[in-house]
Amino acid sequence: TSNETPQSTGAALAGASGANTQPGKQVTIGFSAPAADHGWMAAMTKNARAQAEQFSDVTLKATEGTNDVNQQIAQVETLINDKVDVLVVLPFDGKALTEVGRQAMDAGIPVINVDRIFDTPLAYRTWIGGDNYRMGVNAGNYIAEQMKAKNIANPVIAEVAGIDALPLTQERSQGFKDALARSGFSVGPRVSAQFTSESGEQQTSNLLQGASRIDALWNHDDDQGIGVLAAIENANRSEFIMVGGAGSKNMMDRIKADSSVVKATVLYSPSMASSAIALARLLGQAKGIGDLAEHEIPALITTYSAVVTKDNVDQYMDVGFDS
Amino acid sequence: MVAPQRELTAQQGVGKAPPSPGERKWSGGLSFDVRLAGLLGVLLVLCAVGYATRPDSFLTEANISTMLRLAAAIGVVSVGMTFVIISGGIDLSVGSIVALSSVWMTTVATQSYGPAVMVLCALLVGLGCGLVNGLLISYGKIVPFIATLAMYASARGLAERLSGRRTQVVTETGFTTFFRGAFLGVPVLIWMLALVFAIGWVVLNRTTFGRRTFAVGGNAEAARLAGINVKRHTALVYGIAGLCCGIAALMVVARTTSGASTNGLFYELDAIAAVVIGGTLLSGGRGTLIGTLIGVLIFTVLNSIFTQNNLDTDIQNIAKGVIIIAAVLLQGITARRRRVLKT
Amino acid sequence: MVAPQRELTAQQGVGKAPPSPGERKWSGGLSFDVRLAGLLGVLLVLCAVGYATRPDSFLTEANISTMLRLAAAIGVVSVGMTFVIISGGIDLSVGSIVALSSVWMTTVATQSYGPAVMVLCALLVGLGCGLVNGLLISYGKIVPFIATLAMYASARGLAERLSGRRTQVVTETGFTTFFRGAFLGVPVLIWMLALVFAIGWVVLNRTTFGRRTFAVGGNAEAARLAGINVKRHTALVYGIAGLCCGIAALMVVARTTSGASTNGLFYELDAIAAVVIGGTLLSGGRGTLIGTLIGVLIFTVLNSIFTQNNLDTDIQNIAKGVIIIAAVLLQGITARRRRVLKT
Amino acid sequence: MSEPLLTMSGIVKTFPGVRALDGVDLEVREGEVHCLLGQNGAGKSTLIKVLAGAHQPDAGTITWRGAPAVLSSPVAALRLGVATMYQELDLVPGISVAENIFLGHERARFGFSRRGAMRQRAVGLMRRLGHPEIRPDREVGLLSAAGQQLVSMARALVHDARLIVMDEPTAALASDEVDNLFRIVGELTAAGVAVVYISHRLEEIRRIGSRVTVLKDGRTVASGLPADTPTNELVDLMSGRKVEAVFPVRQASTADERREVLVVRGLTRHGEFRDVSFTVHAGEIFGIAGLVGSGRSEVLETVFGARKPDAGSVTVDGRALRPGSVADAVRAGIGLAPEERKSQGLLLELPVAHNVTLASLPAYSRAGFTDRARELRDSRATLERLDLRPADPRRLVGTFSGGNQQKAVVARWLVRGCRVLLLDEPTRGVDVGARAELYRLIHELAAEGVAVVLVSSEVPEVLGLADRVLVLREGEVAAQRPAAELTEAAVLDIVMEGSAVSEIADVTEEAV
Ligand SMILES: Nc1ncnc2c1ncn2[C@@H]1O[C@H](COP(=O)(O)OP(=O)(O)OP(=O)(O)O)[C@@H](O)[C@H]1O
Ligand SMILES: Nc1ncnc2c1ncn2[C@@H]1O[C@H](COP(=O)(O)OP(=O)(O)OP(=O)(O)O)[C@@H](O)[C@H]1O
Ligand SMILES: [Mg+2]
Ligand SMILES: [Mg+2]
Repeated sequence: TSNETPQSTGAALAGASGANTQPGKQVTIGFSAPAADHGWMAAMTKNARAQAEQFSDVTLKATEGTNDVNQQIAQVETLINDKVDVLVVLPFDGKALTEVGRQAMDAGIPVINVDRIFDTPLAYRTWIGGDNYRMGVNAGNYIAEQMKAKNIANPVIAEVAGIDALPLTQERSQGFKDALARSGFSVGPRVSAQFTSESGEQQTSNLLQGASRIDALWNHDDDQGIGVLAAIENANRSEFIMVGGAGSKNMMDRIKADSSVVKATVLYSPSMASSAIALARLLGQAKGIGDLAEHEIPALITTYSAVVTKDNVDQYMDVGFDS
Repeated sequence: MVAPQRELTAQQGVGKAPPSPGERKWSGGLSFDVRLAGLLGVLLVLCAVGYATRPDSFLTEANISTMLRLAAAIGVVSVGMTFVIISGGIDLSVGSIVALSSVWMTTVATQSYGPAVMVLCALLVGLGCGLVNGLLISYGKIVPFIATLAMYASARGLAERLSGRRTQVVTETGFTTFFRGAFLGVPVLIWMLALVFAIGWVVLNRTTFGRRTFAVGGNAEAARLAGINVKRHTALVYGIAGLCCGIAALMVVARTTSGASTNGLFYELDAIAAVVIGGTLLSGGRGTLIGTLIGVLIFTVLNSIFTQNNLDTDIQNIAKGVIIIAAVLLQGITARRRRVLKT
Repeated sequence: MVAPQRELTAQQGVGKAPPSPGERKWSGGLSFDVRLAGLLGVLLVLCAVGYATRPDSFLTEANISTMLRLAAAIGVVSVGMTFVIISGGIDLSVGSIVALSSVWMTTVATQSYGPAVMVLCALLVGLGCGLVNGLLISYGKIVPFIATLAMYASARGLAERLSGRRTQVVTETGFTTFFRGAFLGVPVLIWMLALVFAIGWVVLNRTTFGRRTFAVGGNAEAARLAGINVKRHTALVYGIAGLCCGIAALMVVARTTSGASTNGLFYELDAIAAVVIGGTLLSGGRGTLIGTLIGVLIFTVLNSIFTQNNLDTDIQNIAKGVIIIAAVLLQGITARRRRVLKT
Repeated sequence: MSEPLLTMSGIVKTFPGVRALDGVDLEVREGEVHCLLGQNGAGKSTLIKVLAGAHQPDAGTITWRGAPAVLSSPVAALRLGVATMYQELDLVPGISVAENIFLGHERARFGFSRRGAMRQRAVGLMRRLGHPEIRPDREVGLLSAAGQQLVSMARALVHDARLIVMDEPTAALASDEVDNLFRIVGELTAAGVAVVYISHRLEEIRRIGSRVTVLKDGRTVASGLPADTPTNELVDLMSGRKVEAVFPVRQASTADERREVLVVRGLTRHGEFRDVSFTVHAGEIFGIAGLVGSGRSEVLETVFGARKPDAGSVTVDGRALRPGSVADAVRAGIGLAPEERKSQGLLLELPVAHNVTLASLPAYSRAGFTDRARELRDSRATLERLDLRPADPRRLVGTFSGGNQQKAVVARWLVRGCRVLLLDEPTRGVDVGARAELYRLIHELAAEGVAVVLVSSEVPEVLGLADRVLVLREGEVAAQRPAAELTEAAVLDIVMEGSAVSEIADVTEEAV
């Protein structure tokens, strides 16, 4: 699908192409996601709503975001009770919501599983999401390249992770570690923040105090990145390069301006929520994706974690989200 | 000479003459109290609003069952919390204990022994953590807030360590089949909730143990001089709270078919809020389990209304605050009106 | 006669005999108290541990300045919280008020008026929210826990609505330059922290308002009978707490160069923990600001040690719990030892 | 006679379910000590709270110096010139003596406390009250009951009031302190200040009273009586029944009086009492007398295991108790009715029935379940026996009048049935009629073979009830004799010997 986006909404939207542009049968889509407690997650919810607005034939039922799996299960159950046509579920914890996903599928409601994957394909019709491991790998590879280019033999590479208790953080960190290891490097000081700018500032301040010299720093999330950058400025440090994560508009602007330590960010775009709604509409109307030869919508769609640098930033500006 | 009776209910009288709430008689038993009636009124109003906005789906059997199953875990935790608060304490660690129990019972090793051991494991872990809280508070003489704050951090840390921060799926189908099943058409979880409440009510209102809990919370020194072993009693009360967390962990695991260190987030706040809305004094010595149950249901119904009416999260938060205040004020007004009518 | 002194410190005596005269010492004013000394001891031990593990970086000027700047916001919030808790209340909404103030002061509209208006805006929003809390509690007669819980939900909801959940970056460089700058070599944030503490101390210990706060918390009925306007006083105390949140919002915005609805998460818990560790009674009527300051520093130093030694989050959590318990027990032991030496 | 200073007429005040005042009239003149008499629960404290502006009356008029007055708040009353010492001390424990005295009308400049000025004034007041050893910076929560009573007094004096109300000020005081209080009252009345004085001790009323008003069930039954009205007549007015003898004649005990039940040997707690030894036999009433602060309560609490002794032993029926263990003491059959009814005795938020059975829960339960019917029945019977009003066991104890609360504390130990019963000031604040009933009950218990230890600040009470008396002075046993060999004057001599000034408030700081 192409990315023709009306910028006014501030959201990255998916267009419909070919016969799919025609309004079809009315589709009610149920949407459930974790609490929109940081920019990326907020952008997911916002994108989903904005995308639904685009279609005259879609009614969106979005529930309150919650980080309590128990509560999210109840919300999905409520949507099932409501007999929505298609469910779009971004679970707080994929494994924990597997059963309710399966319940929906059993009740004949196709489920589009976004990002955090369910435990079994029986619980979803289609999964669309990013690849956290590869995100880490791409960040690691980029940093390794830069280090080699600068001829730094034993670089100190720092990491500011997201919420440590989430599987996605562990996957990102693992990918990062593995990619660095391939070049013979390892992760030095590491802290974990809470995806908020305040925690980013706090953890990074401490990290910088503990490490008098670093050569590179990967920050998992551009939301907390604002705080991470503030901490770096507070400490008057600039001897290293920083790579961001997820791809916020703010970070892309900085990469473009090239006036700070941020040199790149690894995408994990919330545009996947827009795509999920578009897919849900097609599922509800029993249509396929126009440009594909398949009659059916694929079962798994993985978005790609591109590395955005000064050279290609213009190309990605539209998927940058407001952090 | 009076220990200032600062708070009487969720509505209090700052600097008022010792308030004279309704008939100041004991209403721990079945007898219905004006305040509880007000609280029930709030719940009914909320249900009416739910029905008015979504007549097609709100009061359906399916939705009621969903709401009650959602209320089950936090409801059970709130039972334990009611005991703790009546005894004059507070427990910030309930959410973390739920997480730890859920993780421990779903480790591969535990699951290999079958469902009975899983259940036992959750209960023992919960009870154990609760007793550690209790011992630190009673024999270690650490104020409840601090002791349970420490448990709040440690238990969740331990849960993360045990699970390696992975979500552990239940592979033991016997467990899931039973706890996700139904009995006489009513889901097992709802039976459990009802049972825990019933047992809690009997223990609190009909046994020596319950009577002593009120005494310890009302005036620990008087209780001690009346020959009650206040320390042991305090330790046991926290043990009960821990046990309730273990039961709640069973419920969470049954619902999510998995154990994770992120389970039970914010349970402490939700449970304390339900207990306090239900009319139990944070300063101890006074409270009812029926109030707590209604408090839990009020929050559950509120959530369901929000979900069903598709409200934005930010609006929901604002509305939640306003509704809490309105509910408490409403209770106060009905209580006052009733009092006037009576005299 | 006088309300039973059930809790004395973070260490309490459940069902202990009323302490004999020698043990009943407590000092509110400047005079140095055994307990505070114990607390200071804990802080020093932590610093020693930090130095032992990271001799190169821990006690450097840069790290101390970093720690103090990190302590600034939560420290200022804790000053307000100390007033509230001494007056016999509790404030769960501080974190949300910080979030709302930080968002409001960084909206495009506000920033367009320049730094002075931004500062004024943060202070007014904080004060306003605090006064709303205070009015609900004193005149609405809603218990503090519930009233501030409602504000906790509403203020954060409003912050989300105002900001559209975006992190609003400060474009007004005058603001950032000033608040991120230094004066006489000491960062402005640290000056602010010191100033707020100093003013708080004077107000609490040297003015009629401060001394009445102890009276309201120690025995509200006695205060009323003595002719104190307990309701107005209570409302003002929450206003102070709100104002402190506004000041903290300034600090957070200065540090992160942005306002966001996610600011101030968990401040309520951190602030209450610092106040209680610092020896202020949750039941009101007793407490010191110096204890609170040490409490805040203990948590800050603990965090710094953890990050500088690159500990895993799960280990950090476990250790945090254990250290809290150890610290409180240690205080208790030193206090007891000192007492024995004295008699 | 001059125009009355204060006239209250037709005052009505209702609480939910209780008509506490039902048309009370009171007239007070300048410079007189006007005594209020009435049974427990008659409405005395409620009336003075109306006078202090703490309660708003439902009906009635108040006239102050001939002009109608509205006492809408405590401040209004203070402004008018009415200062009040409440029955339940209304002090703030966490702040200093000086701050308590000036609470609500602090000396300040631009909001900053003038601590020096307040401290100075407080020193002057405490000196005037005869207790310069109570320092103004001392925290009030650390003072003894008597010390706190003095602070309350100072607080009433600081206002330069025209009328000072004292609600049972002597309940927590021993005889020497009572003398001190009366000296102050004398000074006040000489200066034209009127005093409204409430007490259940009729002999005090004879000593200082000018006129007497008697309340019964919320109504004035007699007013303006002379203070020397015969006791019978007053008691008659108060209770509507005759109380023949205050101390009943002992019945011959059926128990073996020679059997030693409680043996205390060399009991010591540093700083409180030293080397206290005594023996109590079955069926014996053993009295302990002494000044406030002589350590009587501490001895009882230590015997009961509520405090851990530094040395010495306690034996019950030949079995040594584990030191510092209440559980062991209770198991051995000891019961303690503590001194402070509110902080040590009662659960104010619970019904009387629950309070009464608190110490005997195991006896009222089967397999852990409480037998509520029997509990209610037994406690109602006990309430009626002690004339506790209203005799409704389901009412919350916190809503009862002071004296009735005291009866509830004692009732707890009556239903329990002990081998050894320790009573610490059991009659504090209890009216004359109920007092006689309590004495009869104590005798009955003794007759059943219970060993009773009685602490009381009223020497006649100890002498009238006890078989043997131990006198404590500054924590040491000063004498131990059969009661028959002692008189009130003899006891006071022993008590006062060597201690010209009693140390009420503060032993650690400079005593004068
Ligand atoms: N706050 C209250 N709520 C309900 N009832 C009350 C309250 N205060 C007093 N009463 C009732 O009013 C009546 C009068 O009580 P009051 O305290 O005036 O008696 P009193 O004459 O002072 O007795 P005592 O000699 O025992 O102190 C009692 O029956 C008491 O139970
Ligand atoms: N709150 C207190 N602060 C300081 N010293 C105290 C306090 N209470 C009691 N004491 C001291 O402890 C000892 C015993 O006091 P206590 O008043 O308990 O004796 P008592 O004979 O039982 O008198 P009462 O009849 O008033 O109970 C005395 O030396 C007294 O000065
Ligand atoms: Mg009275
Ligand atoms: Mg005594």
